[in-house]
Amino acid sequence: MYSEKVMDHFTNPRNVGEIENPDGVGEVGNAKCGDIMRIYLDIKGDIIEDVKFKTFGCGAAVATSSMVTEMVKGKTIEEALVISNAAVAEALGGLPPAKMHCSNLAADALHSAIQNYKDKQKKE
Amino acid sequence: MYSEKVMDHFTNPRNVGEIENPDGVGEVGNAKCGDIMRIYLDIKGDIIEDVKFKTFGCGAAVATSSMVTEMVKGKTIEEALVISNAAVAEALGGLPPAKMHCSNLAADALHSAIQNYKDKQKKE
Amino acid sequence: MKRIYLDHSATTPVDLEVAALMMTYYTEKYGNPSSVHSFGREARQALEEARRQVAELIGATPQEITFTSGGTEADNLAIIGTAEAMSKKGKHLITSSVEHHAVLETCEFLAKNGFELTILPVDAEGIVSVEDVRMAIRPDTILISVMHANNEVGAIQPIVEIGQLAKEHSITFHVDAVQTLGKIPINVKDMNIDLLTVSSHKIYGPKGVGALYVRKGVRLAPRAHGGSQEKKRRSGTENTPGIIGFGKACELIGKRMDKEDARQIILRDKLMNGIIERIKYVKVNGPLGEKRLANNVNVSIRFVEGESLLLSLDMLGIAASSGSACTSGSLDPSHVLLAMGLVHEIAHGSLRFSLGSQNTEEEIDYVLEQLPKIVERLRMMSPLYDQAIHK
Amino acid sequence: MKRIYLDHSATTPVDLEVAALMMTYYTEKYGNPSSVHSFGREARQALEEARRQVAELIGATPQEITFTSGGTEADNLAIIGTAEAMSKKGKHLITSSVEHHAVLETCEFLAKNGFELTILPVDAEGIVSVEDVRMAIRPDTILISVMHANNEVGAIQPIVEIGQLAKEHSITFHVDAVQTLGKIPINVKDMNIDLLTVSSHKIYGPKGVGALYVRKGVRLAPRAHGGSQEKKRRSGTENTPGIIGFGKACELIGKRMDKEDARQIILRDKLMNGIIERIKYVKVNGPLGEKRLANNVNVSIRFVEGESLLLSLDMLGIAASSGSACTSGSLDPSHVLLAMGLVHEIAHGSLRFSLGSQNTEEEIDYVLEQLPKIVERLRMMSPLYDQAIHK
Ligand SMILES: Cc1ncc(COP(=O)(O)O)c(C=O)c1O
Ligand SMILES: Cc1ncc(COP(=O)(O)O)c(C=O)c1O
Repeated sequence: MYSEKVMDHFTNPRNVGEIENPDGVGEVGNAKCGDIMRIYLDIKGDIIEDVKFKTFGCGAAVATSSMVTEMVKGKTIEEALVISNAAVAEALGGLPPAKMHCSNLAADALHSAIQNYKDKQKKE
Repeated sequence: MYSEKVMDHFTNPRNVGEIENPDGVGEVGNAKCGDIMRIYLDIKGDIIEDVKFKTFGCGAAVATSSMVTEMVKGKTIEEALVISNAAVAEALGGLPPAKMHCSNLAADALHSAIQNYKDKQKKE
Repeated sequence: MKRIYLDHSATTPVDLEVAALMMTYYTEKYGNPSSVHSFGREARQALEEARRQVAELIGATPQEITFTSGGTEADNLAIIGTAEAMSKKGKHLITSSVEHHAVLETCEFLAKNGFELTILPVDAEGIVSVEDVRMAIRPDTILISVMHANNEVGAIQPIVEIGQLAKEHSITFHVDAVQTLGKIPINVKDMNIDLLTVSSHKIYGPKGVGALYVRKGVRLAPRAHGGSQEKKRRSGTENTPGIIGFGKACELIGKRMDKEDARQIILRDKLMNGIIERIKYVKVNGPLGEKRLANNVNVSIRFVEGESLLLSLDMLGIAASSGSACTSGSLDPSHVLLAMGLVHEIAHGSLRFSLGSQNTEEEIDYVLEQLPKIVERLRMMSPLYDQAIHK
Repeated sequence: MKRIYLDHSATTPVDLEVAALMMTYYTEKYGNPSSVHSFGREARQALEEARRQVAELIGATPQEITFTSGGTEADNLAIIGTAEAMSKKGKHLITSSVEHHAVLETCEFLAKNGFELTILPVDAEGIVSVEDVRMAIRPDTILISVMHANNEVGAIQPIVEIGQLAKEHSITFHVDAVQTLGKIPINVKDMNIDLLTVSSHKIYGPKGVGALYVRKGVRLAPRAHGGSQEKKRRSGTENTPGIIGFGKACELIGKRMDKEDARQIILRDKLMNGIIERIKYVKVNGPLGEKRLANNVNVSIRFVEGESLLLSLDMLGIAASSGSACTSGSLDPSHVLLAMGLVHEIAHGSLRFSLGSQNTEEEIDYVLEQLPKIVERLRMMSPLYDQAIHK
């Protein structure tokens, strides 16, 4: 069902956890449909210095969350914003068709965290 | 499908053949439905001295023909007239349900041959 | 890696004795039972012996057994066949909200095609109320279809009482007994059942074989048209080896039913209680005790999602199933758990272990050792968990 | 007694390699392909490999293959599924008078339920005329169903030309290829076929398995409702071992098709010519040469009845079949022979030998040695024979 890469990220997810006092937090999904992803960002200048996630969901949800954190660590916000859900799936060597829509939301969570960071910036 | 007795009468049918100048001949069935039975009788006084048959038909048709000839040889006409198709089937140890109606006509052929004999008697 | 199979409600391995018998009919006695010759006759004879074996396990006569390609086909035949045969009498059908999809979807198909459907609710344990059935009956009701026991939560339904009601009102009564055949004694006569669905691959017989019991005199329209096999009820060359395997499986499971049932109840309770003791925030789904199938354990483990649990178990060689949406490819979790009143997020975290004849106590111990660690790991990852424990 | 099986159009033995593979999936890799765990995944993988194997043999893509419980179910699904999906467009169906009962009875079922049916005649060889098809087409025609080759007399139909017509008129074209799969090369794309029925037990695969090819884009309503297997086209737990066996059987027969075809033609002609030479008053049914299936011999032997012939052959260990009414349990002989213009009494005396991969020349010799004696014996008993020869 899942590629080896997906199973690897599911079994050994990168960057699980929380950041205390994060610069941005984003959450997508809801428990009703079985997937919640929350992403925490630590941003210095324009650079994503640290990123963590917590996810409630299926194998694909965990793996895409893990993958997206790997993809953005050390990147600029601009670079992070162009990462799409499809790009995350591709980086994992593909997802089963049934999973492409429901559990492939990690990039959305990332973007939401960046938006949260930007909103905070504006307020300050 | 068929009982051993049916198979025996099919494989070694008793009294196959014709009687030249028979006292009575009876035929039932038609080629259209796949069964024709013809019975020849040789009658002395009231006694069926000899009986032969020819049959076109399935295993049950051959076996019932053979059986009915065995059952009537040496019997009186009255005794022969009470033999029914059901009695022939019973004497064979039963027939498959599908065969009870279409191929179990040997007693009818016998009765028809007796009728033929009686009709001839009247004319004389 | 040793693998531990705890998904017997999904399907079972074929008993070796059954498989060996089938091999003979695949490769040596391969005749078509409709044929006149000896190959055909030996196949026919074995087929009829299988019909007798299936009939015996449910208290029916062999003539009342129609073989099908499985439980799903039998359910479809029962429901659509009744609807078609009885539509002049009425167009109202009654079923329950916890039926297998093979029943529910078929009823819903009819509901889209001119029939009216009442779907009965269940209580928190997944059980249909006899009173609800009584109240749902109308003069134009032609079918009541309620399963014997539920495949997800193991809830055993009050079939005898519902059968009594159906009989009083002369309504055809269909029971899906796929999960109870060979597990709970069934007697279609005593239970007033008109149509009973059974399936071979849940009782250590082959996949792709099932049967519908059709009580003598019950009117049922056929659905498969063709060579008039199965007394015109179900055309198609008979799956002789499969049917013979099913017959043998019925014989074998019938013999060991009582003993095996008692054995599985012990394992079941050990597993269920062990989970509750070792893991916090766990809810048992379905009834306890007498009203639960001997082989069914179903729990909701809060704050984690079912497919993640399954994958984690699978990596340790443990095979189970879940009511999570993610395992079905749909967005909603199990319709059974929702009908029982569970909220979505809890239903998503459900796990079913279904026991079989080969399972041992050691296997249960292993699951009880591993599952808490898996849950702990997944909960540490879950945004719902810290919210809840920080509350 | 050595037994000689010459009834391969009725059913075939399962290839030993196929049976061995199936055993693995019955007893070891027994998972339900819908399950998430490793048992489920290994079953799924093998199932999809089988889909590829079936697709390859007919020039389809795997996604276009829907597995069923056999040819009969596939025919029913094709015809009723099309009728249901297309009834808004029209209600007229076209089929031929020599179709298998699985097609004819299904069409007639629809004819009793609001559809209109044209049943095309055949010529004396059992072949449908393309011109007749053209003339039967109406603006409201939604389906043309014509078999690839006939199971009784081996007549190969002008499928390519009919497919062309169907395409020109945008009518769904269904072909029952149960008797040609693995015997005549099939390419559904080149042949403009929309729906193609195949069955496993005619090609040394297991009974109870078949498939319907459904061209991408063709509209078809499902008939089995339930767990949404086979992309919702056909619900029910997949008969994984059976399907895997079918896939393997397709692979094996595909490889040996050309050679085996040539070999069987030689045996066929030897048998057919031998019968004509040795027995008087014999008529060959069906076409000769190119238009005849390589494995089919069908003769009418006058003045004798088919079942008697079969029983007599069977006592010598020879298994064949007949178009006689007596073998079907009905009163009328083969509808195929009648459609070809044979009178009842001649149709009753028909005999079919259908060859398979294990038949040898010695076996044919034995049949040619025994059959004349049998016929002689039965003719001596037949009241029709002396009438005829005394004429
Ligand atoms: C209660 C119930 N009914 C019907 C079915 C369907 O039977 P089958 O898998 O033989 O199609 C199943 C199993 O999947 C079941 O558990
Ligand atoms: C031409 C034809 N179509 C359909 C069928 C039915 O297929 P099955 O036996 O798999 O139901 C058969 C065989 O019986 C056949 O010969």
